[in-house]
Amino acid sequence: MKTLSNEIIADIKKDFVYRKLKNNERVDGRKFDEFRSIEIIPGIIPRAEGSAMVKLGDTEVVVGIKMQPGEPFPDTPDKGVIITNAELVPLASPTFEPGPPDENSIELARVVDRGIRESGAIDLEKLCITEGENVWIIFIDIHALDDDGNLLDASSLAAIAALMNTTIPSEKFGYGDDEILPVRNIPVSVTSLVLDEAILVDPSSDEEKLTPNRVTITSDSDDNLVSMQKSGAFLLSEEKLYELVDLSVEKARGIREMLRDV
Amino acid sequence: MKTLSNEIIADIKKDFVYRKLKNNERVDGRKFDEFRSIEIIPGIIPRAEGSAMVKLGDTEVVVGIKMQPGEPFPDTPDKGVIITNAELVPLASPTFEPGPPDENSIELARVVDRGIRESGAIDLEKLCITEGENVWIIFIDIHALDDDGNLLDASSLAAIAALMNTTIPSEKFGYGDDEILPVRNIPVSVTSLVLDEAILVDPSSDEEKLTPNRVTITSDSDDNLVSMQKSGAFLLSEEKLYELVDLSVEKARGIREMLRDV
Amino acid sequence: MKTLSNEIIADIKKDFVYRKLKNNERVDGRKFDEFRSIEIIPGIIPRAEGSAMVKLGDTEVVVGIKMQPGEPFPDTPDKGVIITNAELVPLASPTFEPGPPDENSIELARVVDRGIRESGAIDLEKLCITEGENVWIIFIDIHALDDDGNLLDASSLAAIAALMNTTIPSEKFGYGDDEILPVRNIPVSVTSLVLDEAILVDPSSDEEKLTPNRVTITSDSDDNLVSMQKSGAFLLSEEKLYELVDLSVEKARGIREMLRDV
Amino acid sequence: MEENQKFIVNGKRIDGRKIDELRPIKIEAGVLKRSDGSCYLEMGNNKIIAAVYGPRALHPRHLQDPNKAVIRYRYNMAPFSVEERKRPGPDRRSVEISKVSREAFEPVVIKELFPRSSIDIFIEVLQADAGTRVAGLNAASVALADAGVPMKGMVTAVAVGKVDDHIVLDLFKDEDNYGQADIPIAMFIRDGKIEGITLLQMDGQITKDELKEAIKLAKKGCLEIYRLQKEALFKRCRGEDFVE
Amino acid sequence: MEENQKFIVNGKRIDGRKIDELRPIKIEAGVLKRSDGSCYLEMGNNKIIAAVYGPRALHPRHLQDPNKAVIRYRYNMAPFSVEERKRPGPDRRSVEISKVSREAFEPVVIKELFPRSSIDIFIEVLQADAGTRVAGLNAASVALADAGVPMKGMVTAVAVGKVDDHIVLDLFKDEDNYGQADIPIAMFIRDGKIEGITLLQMDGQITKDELKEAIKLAKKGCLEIYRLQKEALFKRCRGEDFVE
Amino acid sequence: MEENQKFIVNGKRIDGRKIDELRPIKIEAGVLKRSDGSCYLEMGNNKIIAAVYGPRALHPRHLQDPNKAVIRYRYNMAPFSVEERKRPGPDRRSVEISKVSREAFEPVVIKELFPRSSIDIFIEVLQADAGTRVAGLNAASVALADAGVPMKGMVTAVAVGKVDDHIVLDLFKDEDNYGQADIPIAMFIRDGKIEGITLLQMDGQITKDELKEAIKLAKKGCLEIYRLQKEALFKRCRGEDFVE
Repeated sequence: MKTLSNEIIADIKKDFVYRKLKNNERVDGRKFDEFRSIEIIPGIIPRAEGSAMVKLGDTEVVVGIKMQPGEPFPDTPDKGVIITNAELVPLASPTFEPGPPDENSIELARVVDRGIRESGAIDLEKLCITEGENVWIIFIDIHALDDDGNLLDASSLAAIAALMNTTIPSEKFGYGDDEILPVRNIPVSVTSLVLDEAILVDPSSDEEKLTPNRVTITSDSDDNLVSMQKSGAFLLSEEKLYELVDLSVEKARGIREMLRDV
Repeated sequence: MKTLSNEIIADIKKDFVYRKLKNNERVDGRKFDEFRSIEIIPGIIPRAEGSAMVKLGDTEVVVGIKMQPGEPFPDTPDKGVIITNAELVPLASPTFEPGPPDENSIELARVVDRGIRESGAIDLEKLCITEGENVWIIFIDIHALDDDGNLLDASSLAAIAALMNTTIPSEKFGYGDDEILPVRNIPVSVTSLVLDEAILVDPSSDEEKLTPNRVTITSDSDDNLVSMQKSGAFLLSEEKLYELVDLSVEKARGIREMLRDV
Repeated sequence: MKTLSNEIIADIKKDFVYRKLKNNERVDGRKFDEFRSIEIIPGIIPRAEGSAMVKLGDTEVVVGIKMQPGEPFPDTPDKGVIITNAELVPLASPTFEPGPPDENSIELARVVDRGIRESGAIDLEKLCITEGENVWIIFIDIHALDDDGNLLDASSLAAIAALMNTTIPSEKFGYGDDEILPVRNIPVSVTSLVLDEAILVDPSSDEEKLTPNRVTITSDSDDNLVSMQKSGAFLLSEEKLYELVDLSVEKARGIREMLRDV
Repeated sequence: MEENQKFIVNGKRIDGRKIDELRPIKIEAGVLKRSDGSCYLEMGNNKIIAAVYGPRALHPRHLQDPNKAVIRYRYNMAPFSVEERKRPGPDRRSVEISKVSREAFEPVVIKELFPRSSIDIFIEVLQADAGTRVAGLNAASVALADAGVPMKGMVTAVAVGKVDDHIVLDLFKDEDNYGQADIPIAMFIRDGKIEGITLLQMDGQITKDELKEAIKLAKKGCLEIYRLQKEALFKRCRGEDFVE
Repeated sequence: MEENQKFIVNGKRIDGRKIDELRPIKIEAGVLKRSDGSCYLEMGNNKIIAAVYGPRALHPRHLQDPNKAVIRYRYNMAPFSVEERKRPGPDRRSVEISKVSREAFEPVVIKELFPRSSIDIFIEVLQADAGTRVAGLNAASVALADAGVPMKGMVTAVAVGKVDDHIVLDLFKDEDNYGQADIPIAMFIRDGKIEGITLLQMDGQITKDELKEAIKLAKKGCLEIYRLQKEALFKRCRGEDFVE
Repeated sequence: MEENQKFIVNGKRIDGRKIDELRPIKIEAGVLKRSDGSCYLEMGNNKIIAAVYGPRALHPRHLQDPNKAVIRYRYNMAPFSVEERKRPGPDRRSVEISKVSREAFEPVVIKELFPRSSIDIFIEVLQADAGTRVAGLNAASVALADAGVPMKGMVTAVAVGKVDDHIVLDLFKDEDNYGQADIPIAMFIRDGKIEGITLLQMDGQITKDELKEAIKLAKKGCLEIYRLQKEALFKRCRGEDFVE
């Protein structure tokens, strides 16, 4: 039975993490504005239309892209459809439960989706097959494998990496030759924990145990903000927000370079 | 914490209501066969195809009508379709729970539906667009806002008022000009609580707390009975039934006049 | 209140059944390799396309067959579709709960389905109406009425008996004259309880209470094995498996004769 | 079946019955082994099985009533019981039927004897031919008696309706589908005497006078069915075997 | 509405408003009888009802927090509130909105006073016209005050956005659908002073400078709405009747 | 792939393997941080991750067994793991696989040491290529050992089947789809010795003699896989890093 002792250990650890922060140290030695090591492995699921695994420290996420023809939405008859879904399967964390997506996985999927959608990364008009009848549907499925914190950035990174790696399976459905899915913008999300006066970029699960308060800011290749999400029960000051914006845009630039180099 | 005291207050109130009734008085001063004040506000949701709010004393219900083309049922290929749905959202009463419709909201929706359907209020054959392929589907959505008793009559009243106020959105779907939805009969339901020997028309929530036993009788513009529903765990005598029929038909006439004057 | 005493009685009974077995006796006097009396009543639901009731001792199952045109699977555009579903309705046993199928009813339906499918009992290519567009869908609905043990064999028996009794309702759907559904093979499943060293064919519910460990082997008209399923938490030796195979094939032959004579 | 076809010609209905005649009824008690009480019932082409479990301890506890038994009623149609295959599981119609059927038994079963327990009534419609809810009630009544559940009397039910402007007893499918009104009624009968209405629904178009006529017919029908229910229970007591 | 239509001509928006002008707002507190607090709110063509139940005992027990009240927030759209009928029940969008809205009230409600209890906030959107989540927050705030739930201040919310390269206040439907960015913001206001941002979302494309401009506009808008919230509560205290 | 294509030509299979040859297998233990034990496994083009949590306290309490641990097994396919996108969540197939897989471990795990607790085994199929359930069992076995869950031995599994009238080892996708029989088998292996069959399913058409041949092949295959499982665990003990 590991549970009782686990709880005590968890409390001690939480305390330890907190006291370190008060001394301006992160428990894993990082600077407050430092990401963990990032590894991007594209094409990890060769049989999907596109895929990528991202490791953010010990956090691991796989995103697979499937594409199939289907009906457009009635109000956008000439545009393809993106459907983003996240499964926080219980394999990835002791706190995840089997069952339909809860509010956390829904929020995660929707924030990832907005980054991709609003940056115009995918030109949805290019995904129209027959206007009003048949368009390409892109399924972006986020599959968490190991949640050591900041699943959101790992997921949005894996999503855009997977899209950059996607082939439209035209042949399979009789629409001519397969083509590379064109990606015209690279949105990158940066999530920071907000704890008292501190801002902790790319929080680890140890840090997330201290507080659920965080802000995600996604910016695009031109440093535009394309999506923001305050999450958690706290008051955010205007100054802190602008600080987060500057930090997020700058961090995103670096990550975007990594993506381009993959 | 309001709950404990609330329970005691509830018990005292129940007792009070009951003792009053034994003295042939209703707690709000009404006669046994008297409805509360009725207010019908048509067109409250201008963007719906039809709508009405009904206030029955403090009970408030909104019904919205949406129409869209769809497939007919295989056994009635030349007829439109009516789908009636009730959401007893937890906003409306401390006893309503979020979640899929329970047996009470299903019963409510089905009794309202039967009144409209069996009275022939809507000529379903007029709602056929292409036989066997395409007909108008009328969604009657009942949305309870405040349940101070007798949601059923408030709902059926709001439903027929909303239908009398409905425009077929032909233009939006490319079927020519918009038209008024013809309503050729006005069904009115009358619900009475049956408590010992007493019959209480249009029960308030205070009265409903005494017993769930009630009978709903819906009659049409020609005083025909078009729907009846005994609800609750009690034995109903034949004599009581006929008494209820007479009462319900008479009360319905008055309410029907109100509807015509709206 | 029957429950407490029931539990004690159940324990005593279980003990009794077990001690009998140790003496090489089954509680109902059967030999270890003996089925209970089998009664097959075809056509019990005349309005279904096919049907049969099977009584295996006190176990009772009804299977009804419905057929309707529908879309083929994309990877088998020229083949009909079989959908097998089991409802272990709470009427049939004090241990069944209302609600969506649990793992036991899913396993039951899938094992029955595999027997029929793998034996080639139904020539799915004959059920093609228009390739890629329209094929016959056969719904095999297993409805348990009384679970006195070995629902699986009763269900698979009722399923094949119902199919042997099925008429394709072509006329109803405008595809010419009704025809008999051709059945070209008769799969028969034989389920045995494995308890210590003993093999108990066709276990009763009293016997099933001793252990969930069982093996189902389905063989076809040519004595081929077409489906096997080990179910329960136990180690099966190779020798025991071959013993079960021989026994199952032999028992199946006898039951197949009964089916042919119905 | 055409909508404007005549349903009643020379006082006879399409299926040959008179206006006040029941369809053939077959009732057998005690047909299932696992349940505490059961009944198989045919009413025309309806084929119904009812089973009763209980009184038995009710779990989880928060569902219990400390003062009396909780009655639960589940009306269910087999997927193959109707013309077009029905998806398994409860739909809105069966939820409503289960509710009013449960309520029909509430005032009849002596629940006070069994606090904290449940009495579970399960109805399976194997083949449907109009009037399944009343057939279910009749079967449930016999199954409850077979289970030894103490009741103040029997619940007996029948549908009456209006076709071709006539009030008729016990509608069959075509009359139900194309008729002018359908009125399922359940009566509480004690010692052969009707004591009150315990279930009443109606849809269609009738006048008050027609309703009176309908209820008169229903009472006649219920008393006939009541005799058959008693007979089935009597047979069961005598230990006669269930013969298909 | 065409995508390349001009939204702003001569400093005026399609609906005649100036860039920094709110839609007409109507707020009424205490409109429902059964709930402990309630509010009806119109903001442009949005029609919203909010109700608050509690603090009340929370069941089942395992959901309780022994140290403070649990806030629950349910944002729901009526099926007829939108152009194409919405299927009843929560969808992914309303789950997310409910989450961030609940979080917006967490730091404002004094939960510590009510251990083991819940404060339930229900929002029903009767007609939707962009900005329903912020309209819901405004209504919820008034309903909480009407219910007497102790708060450190008010939550007041508005959406700002970008259309035709202009930052504008309080988008209506067409601006939301075809505009360049949408930023719902909720402020915590105490004694007429903005103390911080309690909800912030954004989608679209803006620069940091535009964000600053947007937040400036949002603050202006929130202070105006705050006045109307106070007014509605003041009327309610004076016992003025609810007039439709 | 055509149905009447030859699967075996000159003793070689389409993918170049011999009849009794396994696909390339890669096993790595301890690949995840959060779980108590884990394993990444490739078997042909199957890509599988297994994680084990526990023994840990089981909630809610009514699920506990006072005498031993409860094993729970969840086999799940990622939506992108198959040709046509799979809807997330359990379908009937994965429910059945989870059941028989759980049962395969029941007699092997020493559950009596951990009353009232659960041992949760999670399998995620990231890419599927026939034989996912046996690949999952192999990965689960390693993950259990990695978690330090006491077992009487290892569970090792392989599918055997019939194609072109030959009994072959370890079917890949085309052989599975168009072959004549598929037999997933799991063996309980202790100290390198096969002690019994712990999972057995079959569909297709085979004779008893073919079954014997199949089981012989399965034993051969399982012993090979067993060696690789041990090796992976050995590497893990030596503390070698996980190298992708």
